[in-house]
Amino acid sequence: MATRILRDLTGADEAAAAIRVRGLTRVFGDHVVLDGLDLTVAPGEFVALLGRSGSGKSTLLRILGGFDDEVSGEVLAARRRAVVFQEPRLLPWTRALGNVVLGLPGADVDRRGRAALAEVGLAGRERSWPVTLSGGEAQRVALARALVREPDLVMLDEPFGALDALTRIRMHALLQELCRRHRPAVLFVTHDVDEAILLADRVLVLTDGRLSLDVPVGLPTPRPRAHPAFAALRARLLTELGVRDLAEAAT
Amino acid sequence: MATRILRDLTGADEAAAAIRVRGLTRVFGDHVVLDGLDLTVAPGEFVALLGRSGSGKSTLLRILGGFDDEVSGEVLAARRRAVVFQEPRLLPWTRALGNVVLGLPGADVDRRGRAALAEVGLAGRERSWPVTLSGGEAQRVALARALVREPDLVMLDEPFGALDALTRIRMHALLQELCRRHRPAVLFVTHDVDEAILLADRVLVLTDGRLSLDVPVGLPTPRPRAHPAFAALRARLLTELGVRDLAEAAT
Amino acid sequence: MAPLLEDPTGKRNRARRARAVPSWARRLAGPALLLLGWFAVTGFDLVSDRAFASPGAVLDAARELWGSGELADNLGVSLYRVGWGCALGVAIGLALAVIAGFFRFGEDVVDSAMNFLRTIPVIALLPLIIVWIGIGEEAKIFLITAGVVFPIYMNTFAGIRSVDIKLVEAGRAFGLGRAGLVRRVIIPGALPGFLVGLRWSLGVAWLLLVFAEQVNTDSGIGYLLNSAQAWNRTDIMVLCLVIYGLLGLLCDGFVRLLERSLLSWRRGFSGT
Amino acid sequence: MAPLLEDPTGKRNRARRARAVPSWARRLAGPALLLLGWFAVTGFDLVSDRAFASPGAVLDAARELWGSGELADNLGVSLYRVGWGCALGVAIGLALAVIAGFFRFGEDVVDSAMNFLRTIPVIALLPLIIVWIGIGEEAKIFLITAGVVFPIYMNTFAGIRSVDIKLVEAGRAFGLGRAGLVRRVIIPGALPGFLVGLRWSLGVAWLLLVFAEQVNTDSGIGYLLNSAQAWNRTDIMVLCLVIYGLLGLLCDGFVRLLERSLLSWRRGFSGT
Amino acid sequence: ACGGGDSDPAAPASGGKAGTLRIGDQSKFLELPIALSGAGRDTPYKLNWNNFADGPHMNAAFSAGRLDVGFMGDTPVLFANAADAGVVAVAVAENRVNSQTIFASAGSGIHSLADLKGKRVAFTRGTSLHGYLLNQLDSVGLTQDDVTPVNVPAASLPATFSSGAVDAVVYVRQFGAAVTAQSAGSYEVETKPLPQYSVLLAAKDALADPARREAVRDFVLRLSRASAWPKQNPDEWIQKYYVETLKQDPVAARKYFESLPESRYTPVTAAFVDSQRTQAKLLADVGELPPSLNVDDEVDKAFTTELTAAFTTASLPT
Ligand SMILES: Nc1ncnc2c1ncn2[C@@H]1O[C@H](COP(=O)(O)OP(=O)(O)OP(=O)(O)O)[C@@H](O)[C@H]1O
Ligand SMILES: Nc1ncnc2c1ncn2[C@@H]1O[C@H](COP(=O)(O)OP(=O)(O)OP(=O)(O)O)[C@@H](O)[C@H]1O
Ligand SMILES: [Mg+2]
Ligand SMILES: [Mg+2]
Repeated sequence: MATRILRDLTGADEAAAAIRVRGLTRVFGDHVVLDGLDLTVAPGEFVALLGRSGSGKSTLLRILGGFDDEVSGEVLAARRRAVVFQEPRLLPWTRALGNVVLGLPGADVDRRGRAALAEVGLAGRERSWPVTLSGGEAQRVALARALVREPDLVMLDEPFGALDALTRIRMHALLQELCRRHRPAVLFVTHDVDEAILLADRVLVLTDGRLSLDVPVGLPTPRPRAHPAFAALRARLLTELGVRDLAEAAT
Repeated sequence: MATRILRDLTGADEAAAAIRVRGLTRVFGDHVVLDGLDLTVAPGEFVALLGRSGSGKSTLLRILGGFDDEVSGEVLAARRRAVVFQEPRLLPWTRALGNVVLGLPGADVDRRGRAALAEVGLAGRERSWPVTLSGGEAQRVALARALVREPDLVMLDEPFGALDALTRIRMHALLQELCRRHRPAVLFVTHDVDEAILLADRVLVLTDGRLSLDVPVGLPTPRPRAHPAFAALRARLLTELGVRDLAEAAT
Repeated sequence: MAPLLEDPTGKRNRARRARAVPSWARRLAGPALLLLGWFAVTGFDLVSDRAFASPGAVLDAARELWGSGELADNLGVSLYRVGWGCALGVAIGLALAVIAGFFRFGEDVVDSAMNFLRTIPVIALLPLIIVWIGIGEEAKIFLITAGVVFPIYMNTFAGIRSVDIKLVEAGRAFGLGRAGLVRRVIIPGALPGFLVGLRWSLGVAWLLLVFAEQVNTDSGIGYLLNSAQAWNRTDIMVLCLVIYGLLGLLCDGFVRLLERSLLSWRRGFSGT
Repeated sequence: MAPLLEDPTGKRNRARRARAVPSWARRLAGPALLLLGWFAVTGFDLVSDRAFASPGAVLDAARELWGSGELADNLGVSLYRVGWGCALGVAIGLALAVIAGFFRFGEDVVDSAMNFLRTIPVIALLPLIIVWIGIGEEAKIFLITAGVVFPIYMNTFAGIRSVDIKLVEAGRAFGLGRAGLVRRVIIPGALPGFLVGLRWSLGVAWLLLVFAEQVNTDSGIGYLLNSAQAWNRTDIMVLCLVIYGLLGLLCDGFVRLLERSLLSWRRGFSGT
Repeated sequence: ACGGGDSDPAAPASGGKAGTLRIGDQSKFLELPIALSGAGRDTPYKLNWNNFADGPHMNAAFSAGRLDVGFMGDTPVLFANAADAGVVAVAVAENRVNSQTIFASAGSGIHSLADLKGKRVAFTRGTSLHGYLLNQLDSVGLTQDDVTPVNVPAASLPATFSSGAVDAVVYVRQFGAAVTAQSAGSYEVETKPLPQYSVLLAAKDALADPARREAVRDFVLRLSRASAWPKQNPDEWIQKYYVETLKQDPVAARKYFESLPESRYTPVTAAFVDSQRTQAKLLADVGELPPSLNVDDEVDKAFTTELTAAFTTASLPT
């Protein structure tokens, strides 16, 4: 991973980046959610974002997506970007396939949409209305909607929260496959520390409106959970997240 | 836990129960989601329900909650029951506190509502509109709404899916505390196998419309994750859920 | 410690079974009740035949007018006017609603102007309409169009404003342009509102005939009603009212059909 | 490999700054445009002064009638009638909508009856109203009430039908009874629809004055409009139209205020 | 002094209260002279004025038993009779100058009534304008079928005329300026003066009740006295009626008023019944009235006799 080199560069000159944020502040009423946050994500880099519930992860993604403009600070993000929101946000009046190919130009859109649905395990559900999908199915349609595109930056807000263990493993593989193919930068919000370590090049922790931790993962892929560096990183992240009783949470 | 004894009884005569389901079948179009399912939950019993995405867990809970009547089979559930849906389902036109105390009778409703919000870590957010809550905050309001009641049966559909590790641990404690106090029967849907083992007296796995696995946990509380029986049960459950590569998923 | 059990699916199951009567038949209950009231009011002489004709008299009038072909002719003529008026009015109202709903500047200009114009009695503008449009079919169609535009506009605009901003964001997030956003998100989201407007305006169109058909015509259901009133032929008058009511039911049925196909994605509250 | 960057917050930030003019001022754009059109039409003699008065003539008429106190009197009288008519109509329409929206049997009976009655021209029933209610204030208020009931009913009913079934389920799941469900879920959920109906019916109420004030009155804004037509005073007539328009704007402003306080929980699409 | 017709809670649903006379009026045409002349002072019953926009609306109120007496033009009276509104004519005032007239457009080539043949003529069906047109056509041997009738609501007649859609328009003479001003070169066609009447109607059930019958009789006498007042006090009348009530221009109003001869209420005359018969036939021929309409039903002979005697006693012209 070229993470470290890239980060060194960005400090000095205008190196290529998919996200570049300086001093980003967002206030709701008198509640300062983001407080002068700095963040640079290099093209092709996979960054996981951890943080307590209500710490401002979704707020950051909304700003980067262009859905919140009452901010101060400097914000730059790749023009071609896709977002998977925390809720599936499927258009209820459009069937599953229509939701996947929403806004896609081109001729073989239908075929690509079907393929994406099949990849998330929903072949045959193309014509289902969103209301008839289960929680995890809706989440997977939303995922397919992001994966069928080829953006420079993908932002995912807890995209696997409603998935069972097996489906989750499959989705991990899918996401990694996508990254291998198109090399987009990825900003990945999750609550699962293991998942963050498994997938990301770099893990961030958002606390009190700033990134309180920003560590490269630096493990070989595939990453065995049993690897001592894995356990050490997990412990460090959990501590940062406030989970002190490691015996309880970290096996 | 008196689980085993109660289950023996229910086979024979009309022992006390919080849920009693016989031959429950639910069909959507030509998709048989529940296929002659049998389930008995004793009063005060804590049952975790696992299952693949789309296996019918939410469907079962909807039926038990009384929101789906196009079923065949015999269904009985405690009259006094509360449900935490998979989505928070907060009334958008009612502030957080109003949502928590929704439908509660009595004089000190306000105080109890505030206390419940404080317990889920949302003291001071009583007057927030649901749209201004983060994903995890909304989920916690929904949880508080269930915990503030004293039903005979609580059904929770992935209630902690959007919570970070620390908040999740706190909510576990909260739920266990509630169970100690009022001893409701609990039917708990989750995708986190560890969570199921940690909390439940009995774990069910729903596959192809039936309970393919129904095991008592039988571990002492508190339950150390390092306990060999814990790991064994986890492995068994993961296998049942189709995760074969244990090395990858189960540490 | 033993909780009270119940069958959670039971109550509603029973209710559903009791509702074996098809929906269209159940919907006749309302009109049937009205008919009963009408029989009672005229039968028990609560009102003189001069003021309100009895069902029998109205049936005779219907037979008379149907036999002579007048009724069918008048209905046909009116249908033509209503058809054109509605088609134009719906198109204009929808376009204005999209402009006002989608663009902020559109709202500034269009919405306040529409709210200003909305309360102006269009019939008071009849002299102006005649000066500009004349006294031909166009004037009648214009009058209906003008009446139809407003309910369509108001309801569709409110519908657009009620589209969940989260879905609009989702649309934007996946690269929908303005046109795409309107077509894929705004219009479908405003559809329930639009359909209320449509239902309302189909009714208004027939009502406006009463005024439109005062101008230079000797046919149409509105004309028939006006002449019957002048003559005090309460039988024909009440016949017209009944026809109006039935047209209302028909339009309602039409919009219900539309709803069933266009809003099939929706899971709204449908009563207990 | 270097992706093109942009400031995602930029575009809209700029748009927001450009919109520094307060909303009520921007909303004057529409009426201002209409005024301009009026000046043009009468100024360039596109229509004779006899058919449509010029702004100057109307201002004179306004001064004349305001000076004699007639305008204020007429407005006061009409306001009284509209006030009562709306209050009653809104209450009845709302009650009917809740009955039809909440109970299946209510829908069967009420909704079809309302759809039947809705298209019946209420003015054609004037003779009946006179027989039953007389020619006093009650008759005028009744006429307005009858006109207000329907838009309130239609929009509220549709609003109830659009309440997300998931929220109704949530209400039930937490022990809301029927009354609680209506009060806490159904009514708030139907509120956006109700407000559209309210906006519409406030307009309709003023329109109906034109008919209500044909019988036994020598005051009211509808009476003034009718008489101005009879007297061939186009300046007074156009003055009435302008007053109607302004009343429309006022009612709209009132409903906007209501919306702002009652729908503050809502995040709807609000234009680009 | 008026409005709130039935707001008196003691009034029964129909039949009225013995102590109150419920009068239907249009633009205060009865109320003003009675009030201004003082003829309404010291009545042994209360006067309850009810203002209506037009004859048909007053008809509806008569049908419903909400009025005792009321005033309208002679054409609506026929419609009231056809509608069986339960009224009879008790007094009439002959207007020797017709209140309607006919205008022709510049290029229409209409110079006399006979030239109307084959032309497009705008009027409002079922109103006095219609009756007037039929009478005028009849006077030169034409019927409605000889012209192309264009039916338009009264308020839209000037606009219809100026839009060029018609060659001629029948309109209220008083407001003729509205027509000629909008259409350059238009002019008034020379018409035949016709007998025309303002009619005071009384509800049959009011006459059937002795107390109210007495009140009606008394009221007609007062009305007859009051109807002479405008011509005797032109300045005050023009100001109060034309300027303040009808919002007309004082100069034009004076010119119009001065063109009118005096018109006084008398008991129903034979000439009135004759003119009604003629008009009824004309309207029935074009399908506006049922052919079976009997104009004699319009009059209560006994009351007319009674009233004539009272007029003689009061030395009022009959
Ligand atoms: N529109 C708003 N008005 C007021 N407060 C808001 C608004 N939107 C978000 N907040 C608050 O900002 C904080 C951050 O919210 P955000 O959604 O970014 O949290 P999050 O990190 O995504 O949390 P979670 O993991 O629970 O989804 C929360 O406390 C939330 O209540
Ligand atoms: N109204 C419906 N019409 C058709 N199919 C439906 C409907 N509701 C649910 N289903 C289907 O039934 C199956 C079970 O759905 P359910 O929501 O119970 O799954 P689940 O076990 O809760 O899954 P998840 O873990 O993803 O929430 C799914 O395949 C779903 O698509
Ligand atoms: Mg979030
Ligand atoms: Mg589910």
